[in-house]
Amino acid sequence: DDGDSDSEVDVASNKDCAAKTKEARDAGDLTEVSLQLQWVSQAQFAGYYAAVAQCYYVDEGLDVKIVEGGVDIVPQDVLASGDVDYAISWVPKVLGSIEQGAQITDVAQIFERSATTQISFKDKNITKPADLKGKAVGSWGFGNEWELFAGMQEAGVGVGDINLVQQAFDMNAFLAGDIDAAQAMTYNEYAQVLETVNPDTGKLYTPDDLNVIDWNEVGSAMLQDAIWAQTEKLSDAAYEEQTVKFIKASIKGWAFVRDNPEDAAKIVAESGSELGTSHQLWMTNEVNKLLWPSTNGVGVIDEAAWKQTVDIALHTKNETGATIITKEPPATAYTNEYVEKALAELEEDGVDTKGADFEPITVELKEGGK
Amino acid sequence: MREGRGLTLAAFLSRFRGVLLGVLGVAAVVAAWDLYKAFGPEQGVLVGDTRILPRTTDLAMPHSWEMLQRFGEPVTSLRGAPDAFSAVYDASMFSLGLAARGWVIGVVVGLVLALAMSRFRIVESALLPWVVLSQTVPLIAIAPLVRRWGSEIEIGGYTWTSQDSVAVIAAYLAFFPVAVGALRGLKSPDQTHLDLMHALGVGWWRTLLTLRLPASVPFLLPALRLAAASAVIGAVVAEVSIGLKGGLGRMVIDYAVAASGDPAKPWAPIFGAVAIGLVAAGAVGLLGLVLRPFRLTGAPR
Amino acid sequence: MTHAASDPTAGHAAIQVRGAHRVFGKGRKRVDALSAVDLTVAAGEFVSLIGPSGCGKSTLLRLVADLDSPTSGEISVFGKSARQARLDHDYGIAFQQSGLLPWRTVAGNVELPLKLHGINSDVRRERVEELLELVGLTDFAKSHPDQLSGGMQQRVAIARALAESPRLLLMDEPFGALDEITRERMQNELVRICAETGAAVLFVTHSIPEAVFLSDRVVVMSPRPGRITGVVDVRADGMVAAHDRSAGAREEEGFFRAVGEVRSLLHGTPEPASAARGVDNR
Amino acid sequence: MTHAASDPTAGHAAIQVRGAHRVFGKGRKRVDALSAVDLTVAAGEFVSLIGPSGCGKSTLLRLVADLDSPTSGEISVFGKSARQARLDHDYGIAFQQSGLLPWRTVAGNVELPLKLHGINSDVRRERVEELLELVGLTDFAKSHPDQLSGGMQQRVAIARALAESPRLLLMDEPFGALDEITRERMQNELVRICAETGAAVLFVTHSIPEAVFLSDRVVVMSPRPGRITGVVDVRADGMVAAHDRSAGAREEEGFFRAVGEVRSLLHGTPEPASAARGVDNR
Amino acid sequence: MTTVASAAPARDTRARLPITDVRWSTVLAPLAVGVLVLVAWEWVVDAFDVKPYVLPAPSAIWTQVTDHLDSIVKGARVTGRNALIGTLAGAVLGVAGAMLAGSFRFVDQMAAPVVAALAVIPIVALAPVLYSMFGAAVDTGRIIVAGISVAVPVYLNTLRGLRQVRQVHLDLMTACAASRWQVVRTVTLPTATPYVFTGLRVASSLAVIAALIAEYFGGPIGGLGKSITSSAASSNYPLAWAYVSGAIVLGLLFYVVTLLVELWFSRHHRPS
Ligand SMILES: Nc1ncnc2c1ncn2[C@@H]1O[C@H](COP(=O)(O)OP(=O)(O)OP(=O)(O)O)[C@@H](O)[C@H]1O
Ligand SMILES: Nc1ncnc2c1ncn2[C@@H]1O[C@H](COP(=O)(O)OP(=O)(O)OP(=O)(O)O)[C@@H](O)[C@H]1O
Ligand SMILES: Cc1ncc(C[n+]2csc(CCO)c2C)c(N)n1
Ligand SMILES: [Mg+2]
Ligand SMILES: [Mg+2]
Repeated sequence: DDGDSDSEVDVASNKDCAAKTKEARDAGDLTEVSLQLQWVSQAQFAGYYAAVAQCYYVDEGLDVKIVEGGVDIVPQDVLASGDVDYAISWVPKVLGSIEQGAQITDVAQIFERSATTQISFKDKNITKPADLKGKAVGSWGFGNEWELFAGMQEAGVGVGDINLVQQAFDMNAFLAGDIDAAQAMTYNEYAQVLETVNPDTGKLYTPDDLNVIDWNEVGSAMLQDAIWAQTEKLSDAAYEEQTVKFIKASIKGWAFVRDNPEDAAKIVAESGSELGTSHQLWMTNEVNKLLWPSTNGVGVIDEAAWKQTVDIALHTKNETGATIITKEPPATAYTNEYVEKALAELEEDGVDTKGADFEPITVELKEGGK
Repeated sequence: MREGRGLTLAAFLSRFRGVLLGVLGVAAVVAAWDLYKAFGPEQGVLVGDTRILPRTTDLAMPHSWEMLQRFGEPVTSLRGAPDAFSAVYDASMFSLGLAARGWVIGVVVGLVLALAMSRFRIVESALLPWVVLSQTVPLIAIAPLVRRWGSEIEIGGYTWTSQDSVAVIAAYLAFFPVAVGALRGLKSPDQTHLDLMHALGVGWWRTLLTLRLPASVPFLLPALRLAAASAVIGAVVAEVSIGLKGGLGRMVIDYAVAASGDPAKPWAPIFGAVAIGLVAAGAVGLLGLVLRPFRLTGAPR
Repeated sequence: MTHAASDPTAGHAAIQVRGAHRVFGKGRKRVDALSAVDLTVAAGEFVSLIGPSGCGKSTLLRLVADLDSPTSGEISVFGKSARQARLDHDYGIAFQQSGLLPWRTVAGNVELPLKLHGINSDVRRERVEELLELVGLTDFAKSHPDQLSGGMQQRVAIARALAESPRLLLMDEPFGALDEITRERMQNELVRICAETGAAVLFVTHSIPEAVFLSDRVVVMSPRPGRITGVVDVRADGMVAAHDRSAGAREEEGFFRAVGEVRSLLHGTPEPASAARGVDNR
Repeated sequence: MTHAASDPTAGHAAIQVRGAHRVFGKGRKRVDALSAVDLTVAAGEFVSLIGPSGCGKSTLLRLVADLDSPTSGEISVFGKSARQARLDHDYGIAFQQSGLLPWRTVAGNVELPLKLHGINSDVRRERVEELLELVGLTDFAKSHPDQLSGGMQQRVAIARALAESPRLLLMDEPFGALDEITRERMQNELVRICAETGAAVLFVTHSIPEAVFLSDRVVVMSPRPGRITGVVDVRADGMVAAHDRSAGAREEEGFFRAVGEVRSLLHGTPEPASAARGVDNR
Repeated sequence: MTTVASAAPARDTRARLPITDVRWSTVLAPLAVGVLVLVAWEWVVDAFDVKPYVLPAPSAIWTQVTDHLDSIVKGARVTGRNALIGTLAGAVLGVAGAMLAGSFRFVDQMAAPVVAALAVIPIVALAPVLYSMFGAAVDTGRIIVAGISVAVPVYLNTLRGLRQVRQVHLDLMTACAASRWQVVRTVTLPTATPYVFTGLRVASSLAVIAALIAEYFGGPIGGLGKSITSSAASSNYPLAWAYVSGAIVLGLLFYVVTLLVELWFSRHHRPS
């Protein structure tokens, strides 16, 4: 491990690919491409890691370097400033940046569904947004809070009506009862709770102990992980072509994750993720549920969903009374042009890009995610 | 000076009294921790609504031996995963390396500033307030900026890496005590000594080398030690901030995810940070041994 | 070790101060540290400056050493400007606080002037040996200053002042920090050393017996403005030239006569009214 | 302001030291700071201790003040143990560094002993006024020590030592840090104050003229081990009792005779060979 | 055991304020530098069309400051309250601990490694576990973090101050047969006070930073730290820097207030 967040994915599990990559690199056949993640390495980004490990990028002539994120890293700004070629970020977070002058475009909406939920213990009786009133409600901030606020606003609960608490990386505040309803990604924090021993029973918590408010069901879900590209460079044919190739290989990676969740989890772990094995697999499986089955093919931006996201971004107020954006985003904010090309090519190659008969696996979480 | 055998233990005790008491002090803290955990109320001690003593649940306060034990266990259940001790050790060394780079940069910058300020009064009045002000800027706010600006830099074949950013951020904390301490040190020589140099017709540079630098050592050493501790803190904060892989900062983020199921785990990087902080400060302390003659006061016997 | 013979500037007085004024501050804070001071020190002569605190003794000495410049008036050292004399290393200087560098050994302190002036190390070693012999500290060459007593430190400082065999020594209360018994011993030493080197000395002190015992002439000063109020020629009181005195000189009649003279010159100036109520004029 | 008349312990000597030993350290580091010291100071008597550095002057004074205890031997103050005398506030003490508390005003420093002993504030104020009058610092009551000259600081320290009208004053080189001219003035003051209060004084000094000028008797000590080598009765040399002297006493013949006697007692003890080469024995 | 004493009158040996003689240049020079830097900064951003996510222009930041002054002040109040309570608690703890360590050598030696460890713990590592221990929905964790960052320098400085007590003063107290408590009140504490303040001065702006960084890791919403991250997360860098300037001003405020308290205190004890 060279200890650098600009680290390359070092995949030992696939010897063939490692050799192939080296060969192609030495021959000078590859174009260097960098991808900025939104957070540190974990199965949330399994598709991209798999695409590297399975040589899908190399097959497209791309030498992809995955750059991890951090607490203070704003992927869309790293992209807008030209430090990387593509970035993964949530649409609501980027809409604000676009209004601030970042010229970037959503070229593939990888996650179709939102993974953000608000969870609470059964005894708190919080089953719908209206129940949050007067409660200690956790949120991470950093742009992760808008679905919560939108859901509450819909139900007539203002930000001032709750005791809003900044949530840490861990779920201890929730478990200790400091927070009544905590924000939880289905693929991460929800699992963290289920990996913890319930002191009352001596066994792990189960889904039966929890009430979950799912923003997809409430109707305030917003679009999450998408691949973003630099708007200006999209007028450059080479970059356009490269974008198609990048999307194509990425989706192929995600298809691999769908079909081989165990292997995918292992690939991510080998990329340096410190998460426990069962936790990693859980995350892989949950992330799969966000993509598959896909309505229009993975990556296609659904206009209704986009509109819902923009609407919420325009009208939801946070604790200071601000909204994400004050005016409609420019037309360049998203395009299906490249993803459709990529899907067509994948179709030709016989890759299933809809996963209509996708069935999630069952993952047993171990204590501490081990 | 012949001593009976019976005396050796007493002599040993008196010589290592400081060390023994130090160990005892740490033991007392550990004992207090476990005793409180054993007998303190589950929800801690509250005065009104304010909790003044912590909760004693396993989640809030793992047993001290669990934290220790945790070091012997593998980090993940992945085959070939290193035990937590070696993981923390590696991360600590990585962070220590970055802190050392930051320290060196900070020391150089601090010294240059101090030299300029001690040479020209106007530079001192113009810069010193800003040097003080610089330390009121929250580190986390500048970390992403440093990374962003750094990525614009490309000198020759060298491209800026995130490691460089971390080192620079560590230097941002480290330069301050050095600048202030060295300034005081450089201005510390007695008028008598300065008069002597003048009477000998010696210029500024020779005076600097013969008098001011040696005279600044007693001020510089504590400053360098403080800078070492600051550099470690800066490096860890910066790692958290920009998510740099390999060090303790990143380990804080990674292990936090396991905090609920494995409450002892997040303590590992804390111990690592304390250890390298002490190592860094101690290493600079060794420098003090080398420079011992310069710490003499010259007061007559 | 006397140099006058081979010196082109021989014949000049060691120090010549003419109409020197030195004013510090301005407006209400103006202090006339020195006013219309005239003073000549002949080559090889030992002259002491004495007077209450603040009368400008140090200021005068610093003007001669070119550590400060006069507001008006002229100062020449061996016929050159004070600045030129400083750059030519024409004088050696010793201060009240011995001013040794604590991190250098005794030898290192003594050789400092030589080293700074680029004398090569063999010559330096030899000279340092000679000097330490002179001040009786050969055995302490490798000690650090804080291992020495105050008196020994002062001897090191004197050795350092003598390092370049200057024909003029400037000393600002070099024994001020010593107890009286050590001090008397140091005075005896200084007489011996001056006799051996034949240097002229300008010596600042607060002590009447010290001034009288050491000097050919004692210059008495008074403050506000700092000026010379009188000069006592100790030789005229029947004592031998300063270089030739022995410890016993302190018991001679001429000594007591000169002490009395200096004391009355010092206290004779009518004191301000407040002094009677006990406000001393430091 | 003398108290002897109304005092039950009157008739006792102020200080009686019998066979006092004080040893510091052990093994190779053992120092015999005091060895077999006998000394009696009568009530109202002024006795000076003089001797080279390290001869045990301060140690002896500290034993009397009960700031330290003898290894063997007996010390009584006004017939009581030193400890009892301290607890009874039987003495006042003044140190070389005046030892004023810099954060208290002059008045605050002077009243400190009274305050510590719970004297009420009206009485305190009156007494402080009296004392400041005595030392001539009435106008400086509200000043802080760092605004005073060294001489004035020492006067404050003396006033503090006198605060409880002790019949015994212990003074450890109180004028050591002053220049000679200020020092002579302070000596004159001290003579006057002692005459007014009639207290006995044990006075440590390095200065021969000071000891002679101030004292009824001068006790000469020598080091390693610290012991008394002689006592000079100044009155026997033809001077009046210490309390009755004037500044002019310094010009009297008896003064010079006593100075000579003390000097020869001090230097007369054969010095170690090294001293001739200039190693002073501090 | 030397008789060599400086001829200077008994100087107040206590640590001095960092205010030497105030001249025009000491006020004007830093202001000139500040103005120069601001102007150059504005010019660079303008001339090279620097994007706000690289470097926002001072004018843009200023606009945000004026637009969001309410919210900045509100945030500063929250963060400042935590820092203030932490500072006070830390100072009391530091002084009390130092007095204990000053009176009993074994306490000092036992505490040494613990204090050294506390001095090098990064807040980022400590904050999360403190939230677990003391609760994440309250400010306690933040206050403790601020308290620790104050207590350590105050402890170390006070201890140093206590060691400056001069032997003469102790001798004087013995000679006056003063009680233990009288010694503490008349000599020990006054000697150490300026050192306490030196420690406080160093620590005061640290407390603000500590309280602010702790906000990154949880706790009630409303402080400056949280506002900085929210604005930065939505790429509103001028606003983020407006909050950062709020934090800087708050840190300076703490510094200046401790300085003034120190001045007042030394005045109170020593009218010049
Ligand atoms: N650098 C200076 N700035 C302002 N005033 C000064 C300076 N140096 C000396 N003075 C003033 O000049 C006067 C003479 O000072 P000087 O040091 O020559 O006296 P001195 O005779 O050496 O006294 P002492 O015996 O105390 O050393 C004093 O009033 C002093 O305050
Ligand atoms: N606390 C102590 N521990 C060890 N040795 C001591 C101590 N106090 C005094 N001594 C030693 O005892 C001897 C006498 O010391 P003392 O201070 O009484 O001398 P003094 O005559 O007062 O000297 P000075 O004139 O320098 O004040 C010295 O050799 C000194 O080193
Ligand atoms: C400061 C900070 N705290 C917590 C999270 C947690 N979090 C929220 S969403 C998500 C999945 C990745 O986007 C994760 C890990 C964060 N991102 N930033
Ligand atoms: Mg002078
Ligand atoms: Mg003594």
